[in-house]
Amino acid sequence: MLIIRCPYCEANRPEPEFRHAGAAHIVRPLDPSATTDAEWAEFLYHRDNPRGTVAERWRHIHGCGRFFNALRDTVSDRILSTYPAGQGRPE
Amino acid sequence: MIGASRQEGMMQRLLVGRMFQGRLVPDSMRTEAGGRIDRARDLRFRFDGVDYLGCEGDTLASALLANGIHLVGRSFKYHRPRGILSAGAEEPNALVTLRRDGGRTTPNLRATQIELYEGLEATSQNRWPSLSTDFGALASLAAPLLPAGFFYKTMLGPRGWKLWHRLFEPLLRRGAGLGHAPTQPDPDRYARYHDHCDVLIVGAGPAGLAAALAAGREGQRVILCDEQAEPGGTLLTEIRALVDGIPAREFLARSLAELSAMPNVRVMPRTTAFGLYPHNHAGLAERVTDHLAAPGQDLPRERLWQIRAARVVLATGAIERPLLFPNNDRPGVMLAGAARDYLLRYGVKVGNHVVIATACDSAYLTALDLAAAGVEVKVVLDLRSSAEGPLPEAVRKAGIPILTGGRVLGTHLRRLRLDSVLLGRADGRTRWFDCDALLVSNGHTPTAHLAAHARAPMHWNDTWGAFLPGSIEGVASIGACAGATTLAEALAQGAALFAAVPPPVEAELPIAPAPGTLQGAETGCVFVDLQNDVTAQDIRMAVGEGFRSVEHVKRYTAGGLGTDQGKTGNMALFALTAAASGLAPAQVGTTTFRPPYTPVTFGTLAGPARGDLFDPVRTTPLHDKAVAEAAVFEDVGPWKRARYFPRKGETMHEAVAREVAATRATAGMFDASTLGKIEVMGPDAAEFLNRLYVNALTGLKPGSCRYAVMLSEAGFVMDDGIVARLAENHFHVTTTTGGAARVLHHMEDYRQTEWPDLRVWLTSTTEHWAVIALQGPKAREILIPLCEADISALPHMAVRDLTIAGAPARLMRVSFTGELGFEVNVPARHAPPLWDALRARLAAIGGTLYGTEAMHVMRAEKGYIIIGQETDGTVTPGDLGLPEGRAKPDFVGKRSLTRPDMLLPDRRQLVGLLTENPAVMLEEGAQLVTEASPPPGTPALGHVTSAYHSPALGRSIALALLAGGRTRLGQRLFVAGPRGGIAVTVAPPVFLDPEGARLHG
Amino acid sequence: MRRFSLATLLREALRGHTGWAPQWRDATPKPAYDAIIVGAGGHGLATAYYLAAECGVRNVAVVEKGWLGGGNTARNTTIIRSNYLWEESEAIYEHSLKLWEDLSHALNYNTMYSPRGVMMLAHTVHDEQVLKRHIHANRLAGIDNEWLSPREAQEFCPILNTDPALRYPVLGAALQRRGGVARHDAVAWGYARAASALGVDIIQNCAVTGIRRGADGAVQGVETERGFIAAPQVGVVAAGHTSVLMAMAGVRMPLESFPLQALVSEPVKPVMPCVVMSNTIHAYISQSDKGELVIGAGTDVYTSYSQRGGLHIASDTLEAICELFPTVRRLRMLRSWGGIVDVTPDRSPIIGTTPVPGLFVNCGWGTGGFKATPGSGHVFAHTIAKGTPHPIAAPFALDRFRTGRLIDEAAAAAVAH
Amino acid sequence: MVEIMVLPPARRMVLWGDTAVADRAGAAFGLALPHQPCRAVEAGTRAALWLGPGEWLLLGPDGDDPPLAPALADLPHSLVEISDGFAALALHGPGAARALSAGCPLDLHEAAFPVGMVTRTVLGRIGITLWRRAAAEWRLEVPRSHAAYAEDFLAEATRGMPGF
Ligand SMILES: Cc1cc2nc3c(=O)[nH]c(=O)nc-3n(C[C@H](O)[C@H](O)[C@H](O)COP(=O)(O)OP(=O)(O)OC[C@H]3O[C@@H](n4cnc5c(N)ncnc54)[C@H](O)[C@@H]3O)c2cc1C
Ligand SMILES: NC(=O)c1ccc[n+]([C@@H]2O[C@H](COP(=O)([O-])OP(=O)(O)OC[C@H]3O[C@@H](n4cnc5c(N)ncnc54)[C@H](O)[C@@H]3O)[C@@H](O)[C@H]2O)c1
Ligand SMILES: Cc1cc2nc3c(=O)[nH]c(=O)nc-3n(C[C@H](O)[C@H](O)[C@H](O)COP(=O)(O)O)c2cc1C
Ligand SMILES: [Zn+2]
Repeated sequence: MLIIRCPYCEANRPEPEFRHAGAAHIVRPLDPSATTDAEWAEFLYHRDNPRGTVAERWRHIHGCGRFFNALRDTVSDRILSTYPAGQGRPE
Repeated sequence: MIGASRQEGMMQRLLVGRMFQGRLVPDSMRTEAGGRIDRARDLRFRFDGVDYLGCEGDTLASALLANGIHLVGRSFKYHRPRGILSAGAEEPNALVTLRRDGGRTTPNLRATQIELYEGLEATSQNRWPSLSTDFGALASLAAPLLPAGFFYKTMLGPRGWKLWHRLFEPLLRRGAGLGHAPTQPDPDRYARYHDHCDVLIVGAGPAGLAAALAAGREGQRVILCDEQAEPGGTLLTEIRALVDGIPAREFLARSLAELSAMPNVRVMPRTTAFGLYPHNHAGLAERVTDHLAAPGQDLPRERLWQIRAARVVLATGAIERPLLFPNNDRPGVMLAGAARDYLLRYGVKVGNHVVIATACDSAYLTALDLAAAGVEVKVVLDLRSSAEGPLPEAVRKAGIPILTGGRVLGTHLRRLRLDSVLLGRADGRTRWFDCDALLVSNGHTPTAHLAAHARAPMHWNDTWGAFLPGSIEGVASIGACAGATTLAEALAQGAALFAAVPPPVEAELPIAPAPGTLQGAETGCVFVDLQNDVTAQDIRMAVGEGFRSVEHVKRYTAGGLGTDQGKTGNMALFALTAAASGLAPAQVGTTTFRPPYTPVTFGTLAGPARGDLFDPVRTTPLHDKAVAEAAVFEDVGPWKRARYFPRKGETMHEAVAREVAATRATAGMFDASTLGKIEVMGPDAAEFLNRLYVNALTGLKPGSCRYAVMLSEAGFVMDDGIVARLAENHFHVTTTTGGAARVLHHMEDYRQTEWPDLRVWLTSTTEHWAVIALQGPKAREILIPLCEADISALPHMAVRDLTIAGAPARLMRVSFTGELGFEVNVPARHAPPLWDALRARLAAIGGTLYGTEAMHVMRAEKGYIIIGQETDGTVTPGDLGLPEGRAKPDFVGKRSLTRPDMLLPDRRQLVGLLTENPAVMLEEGAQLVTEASPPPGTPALGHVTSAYHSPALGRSIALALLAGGRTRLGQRLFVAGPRGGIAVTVAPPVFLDPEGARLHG
Repeated sequence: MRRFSLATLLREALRGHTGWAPQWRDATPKPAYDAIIVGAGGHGLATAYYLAAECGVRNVAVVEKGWLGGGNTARNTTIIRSNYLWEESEAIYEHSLKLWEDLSHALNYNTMYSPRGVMMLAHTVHDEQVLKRHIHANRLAGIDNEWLSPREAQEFCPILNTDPALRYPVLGAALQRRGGVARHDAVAWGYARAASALGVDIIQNCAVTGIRRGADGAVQGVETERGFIAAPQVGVVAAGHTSVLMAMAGVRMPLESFPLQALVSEPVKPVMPCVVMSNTIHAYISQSDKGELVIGAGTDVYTSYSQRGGLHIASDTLEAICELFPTVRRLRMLRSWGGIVDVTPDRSPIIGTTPVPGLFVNCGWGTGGFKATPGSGHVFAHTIAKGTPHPIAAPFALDRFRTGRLIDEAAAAAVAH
Repeated sequence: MVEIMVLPPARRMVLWGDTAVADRAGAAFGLALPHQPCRAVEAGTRAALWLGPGEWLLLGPDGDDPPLAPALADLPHSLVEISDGFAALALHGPGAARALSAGCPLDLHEAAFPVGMVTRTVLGRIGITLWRRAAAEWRLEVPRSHAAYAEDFLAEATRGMPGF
């Protein structure tokens, strides 16, 4: 059970309050109809799935309800930082 | 301790002894005094049908030893007789089954950890018919044929005979397991709690105590847990040292008193930290009642504590290792430290004439203390080439001979108990020593389990002959488990963590753990894993066969797989693996440590989650009404929904036929409260919904509703419902019962992360509104008089807020039955009275209540889909014949609808099916083919999604997903079945009133 | 390869078991091979075996970063069945099941395949519909799968609680009698031994660190901890680590890696005669021949390569197990562990070619690929040898995520295990 | 040690909007809506609970009808009544936090969960809104159909509960 800092509640909260929502910074094409099938498949399905730092989305569903992003090391499961949705990936 | 009560105890003991016809002299091995047991409180217990006496404070193991019993179990594979090796959690041999009443039977418990209580009843395991006469021991005779992994090489039989499964596996399975699982459900309760602290300290030995005192005095929130009944660890047997100027055991008592007076510190005995999980989340199992003869009514048997600690301090000590020598597994062979524990904690002499063999200094303490208690210590054999220093000197001074550089060469058994040992001296001479116990030590392995769970690095340490845990963020190891060798060091490390000054230690005999010289005997039965009967030869053989990684050796030999997880044996397994492959132990490493540290009861982990607490049951505000009408319920997700309302003697089929017929003839009433409801508000609400649903919603007029379909971004139908526009900026959206949470989450996802610029907000109103569906030609007639507004002209797909039967209601004219119908939303509290009012009017005109089953039939007659029945996550709106939103520029899922596969003509499309024989009902899930008797492997054209008897048509109907279905209308196909195909004709999916005359009536 | 048999065992017993030869050669890498398989799990080893045994490609190396069979092959709950929903899945899992039936003999290694029956429980009307749909589909495909009433289910597994008052009562079950379990480690070892005997080099403790491509984009070989190894054909069979390896070749995969946990109880005398699965309440259980109950738990919600996970995953599963089998509540969890499963969007594997010439991939088996080990290795070997997908593998092409021709077993509510 | 009570029905409204909405609503509601995360503000019989950024739960006695809608009419916002969607439970007594800890993984120590804090969280298998009104007094807002579970869960948690 991870402990995750919600940037909106400004507190560390236990994993059961959250819902994981997949990789972060996957941009939905502005005009999907202009994408090729391959590009659309990239958007829908293809993921970095890195062994190392991943940027991922969480929603504090049993809390403030907000989606936000986290940087997490997928080897140690350590969370390096969390930040609001819409903000770029921190260095 | 000795006094009047002691005398009483002895009197009683004598009485009992006579009662058992003098079969055993009670407590014959109990010392006259000493130990931490309550000698005044005799406890009667039974082992393998024989009654014995022990004392309050005993473990089952100490009580058996006090009665001179060493033989307590049989090993897994060869059924070798086994005794008690240790005094704690590491015990591999002494496993028993405890019986209480009824379902309270527990197998595989370690006698060394079972606290004695009055009436305790234990039986030995894995033997038949008895411990002393065990036919399973015949396996020993075949031992040469049963080396590690023998079954991989044989037991196959001729090809095609399947002899493994038919013959050999059943044979092998007879030997499986140790104890028997209970046959009755467990009547006990289990509890679970979460907790948080600044510092979790595992292990209440000197290191843990020092840390707790320091952290506690600093005001930190501290939890200190110890698996044992009495905290103290090695302090419990520390009889020589002065700590802070007072005897160590007094220091312990004083420390515990101080800790218990601190409100910020909690000391939890009988509590095992069994696992350390990511982010300093620790699992603790507390034994609450197992030590009680009569557990109270309310107390749970065990509690699971899930602790989140800012800092975890591991002070778990070290586990002594046995020596390797031929027949090192005999009852009577015991760890030297355990013998000392039995003496000093339980007042038990493990033998009268003992031999000690050690590769480590600490066993000298055992020699000294046993000798002082009157035990004859015949000799101390030190495997090291010399024995110098204060401890050996003290032993010599006590008149005990020491042999250095020697080896243990064998043991002899008489009446299933060790009676002599063969020692070899450095000069090659050998000699048998008569003895009733052989006490061994091969150094200690730091208890690094929890550190390893947390993925702390492990460093090889030559002095210990073991791996020591390094530290990682938030997790510190201190004391013996981190390599401390003295009491002073252990205390100092504990204090140092919190920058405190440790208490001074005086007059301590130094204890230096021995290096891990593991005597690798070449021949004979040298047991490395006592429980699973893994021998040194098995390990050499495994390595020889190419199993070079310790992980391979473990899996090939089963070494370390037992209930003790190799606590005493694993280091030897690693070292022997290393030796056999010509590597250093550091190169070979360890196998992976995994939770739990010691086994944890399933019930403890499952906690109170049983029955209705297993998963919440959700009921609607009208549930009691349905119960009163004798409804039969079905589970739909977490909800209980009324499936049908049988009248006396009716089958489901009859009830459903009646409900459908009455609804279509007059009117029916249905509890639709489980539907998900979401209030969508804000200036951009229409735009938002328009982007989420396939259907065009921006143009929807206030006061109107529209059926709408929601897709996943992959283009598959995810949910459907009614979108009702109440006002320009205000929508009421319904979802399927099962989809409510999913849809809201999906909407929030897009609202927050894709279109944060839209001014729109979502609020779930699922539970606020109860929904009564009123359907049928007379629905309006029933409703009108209750409405405080004129609804007679309300058209199909209109919505109004108005007062109905005094309740603020949201009325929608919608239909899932194909009839003129309404769904009345009222705040939950108003639902029961409204139900009553409608029920009365309904009864008067011959209407009916109907349940989900009739609802399904009626919607199928109309060709309306059910999410999860006509859809399965692979179905597009086009497949269902629903609008595909082609005119809209974009909506969620639209782009996916133009992927090549989505445009194929052979996609499975929704159709109706009519059996040639109208009486024949199809089975849902049945497969569609072109031939009556297709050969196996024939691809299916589709499958039946729904099948019912249609009262309206007076025949069976079905919906199906069929490849290119809409081009096959009128075709004759077959539904494959075990008794041949059933002929069907493909029809449009709408069976009733395709023009919607009834709907708009 | 020296044949294993009772006679060999007897002979060795007389010699004190000192004459056993290594079951496989612990090879050091040669500079070049005809084909390299990355990952010595069951699938990788099976691929190498079938390449050598059936496709005449013997100059093969299996390169493994740790010890062979130490990935998910070592950590799964060993449930084997073929009663999947879609024809594509039925084909590959049934192909595999047929191979299981003869595998011990083919490899001369007792993989302890035990067709003791896999029972999948229905707890709701919806479950019943879903399971019956499977039964119908399987029957058409010639795959055994039958419906059991609650009473029949209880007869098949006497400790199953079929009390209708349960929170999730057992409304029936789908039973595949040919389904069962096998000894996971033996599968890896048996394939390794047989492949090694045919000349395959199994190179352990040798992580692949790069995939080298030529100017034409085609694969040239792999960089490893022990140097470069050349090969015109490379098959990546690395389960949870597939994304990492494919990224080395510049290919981004439709995969996410999650920790999946399992646990065992202390060993007890046999009480569980078959395999029982409940997808609705997440309980998967069988009993090994040694006596421990083998229980499959769930995945953690987040991606991870840590091979561990949260405590609540195990406790959630045990809640369900104790509800279904109330007599096991007093048994104790002996060990729990995690594996890393690579999950595709449609929960079906990816087998075949990649955009990189010479590079093949076999992955995405997620929570349910152990049962496919022989079949997967078999069709993948043929795919590599021919350069084009084996007909059974063809539907599982990577390209399906572009075309939308998904094989969505999860959507059909059949959680794979 | 713990008393569990079902509280009478209440007026519940969920308000969404920006600061201007909050200010206007506060004026109409008679108390300043909290902007600090996870805080509740009480005045008389009314309370405003921060649920998330720009989202509040407004509580009043049953039948309470503050003039919010007119006050907010010209501002983009969402105001939705959910009175009957929830049931409220009160927990009193020194053991209340321990009872909650059976199903709530939050740190309920007063230092971490002070009086006046409110948050949505979980209790066993359900979601709740948890508000500490005094050191030993908690209010739970539970979805109506989960109320029975919550009560049973807490009752079970208090059986044989440890005294710490
Ligand atoms: C807990 C659990 C329970 C399961 N239960 C079942 C079940 O009941 N039934 C079922 O059918 N399936 C089950 N599965 C799934 C099944 O285990 C897997 O699908 C299957 O074992 C995958 O086999 P594999 O050979 O592809 O992968 P693996 O056995 O994981 O082999 C992949 C190998 O690749 C190696 N590798 C990775 N990176 C590199 C590199 N850079 N260089 C070299 N080598 C590398 C790894 O070390 C590993 O040995 C379960 C899985 C888990 C984790
Ligand atoms: N004889 C030797 O050579 C030798 C070896 C090691 C240590 N020592 C001595 O032991 C002392 C070390 O003290 P210490 O405090 O490090 O260890 P300790 O052995 O005194 O205390 C450890 C305590 O932790 C408990 N424990 C272990 N794992 C646990 C778990 N998972 N959950 C709950 N409780 C658990 C044990 O039951 C024990 O009570 C020193 O005095 C040192 O000299 C001697
Ligand atoms: C089917 C099966 C049965 C197992 N039985 C046991 C067992 O009886 N005892 C044990 O300690 N571990 C058992 N394990 C677990 C392994 O010890 C080990 O945890 C697992 O292979 C994962 O490897 P790791 O823990 O070394 O990472 C079993 C594993 C599987 C897959
Ligand atoms: Zn939050």
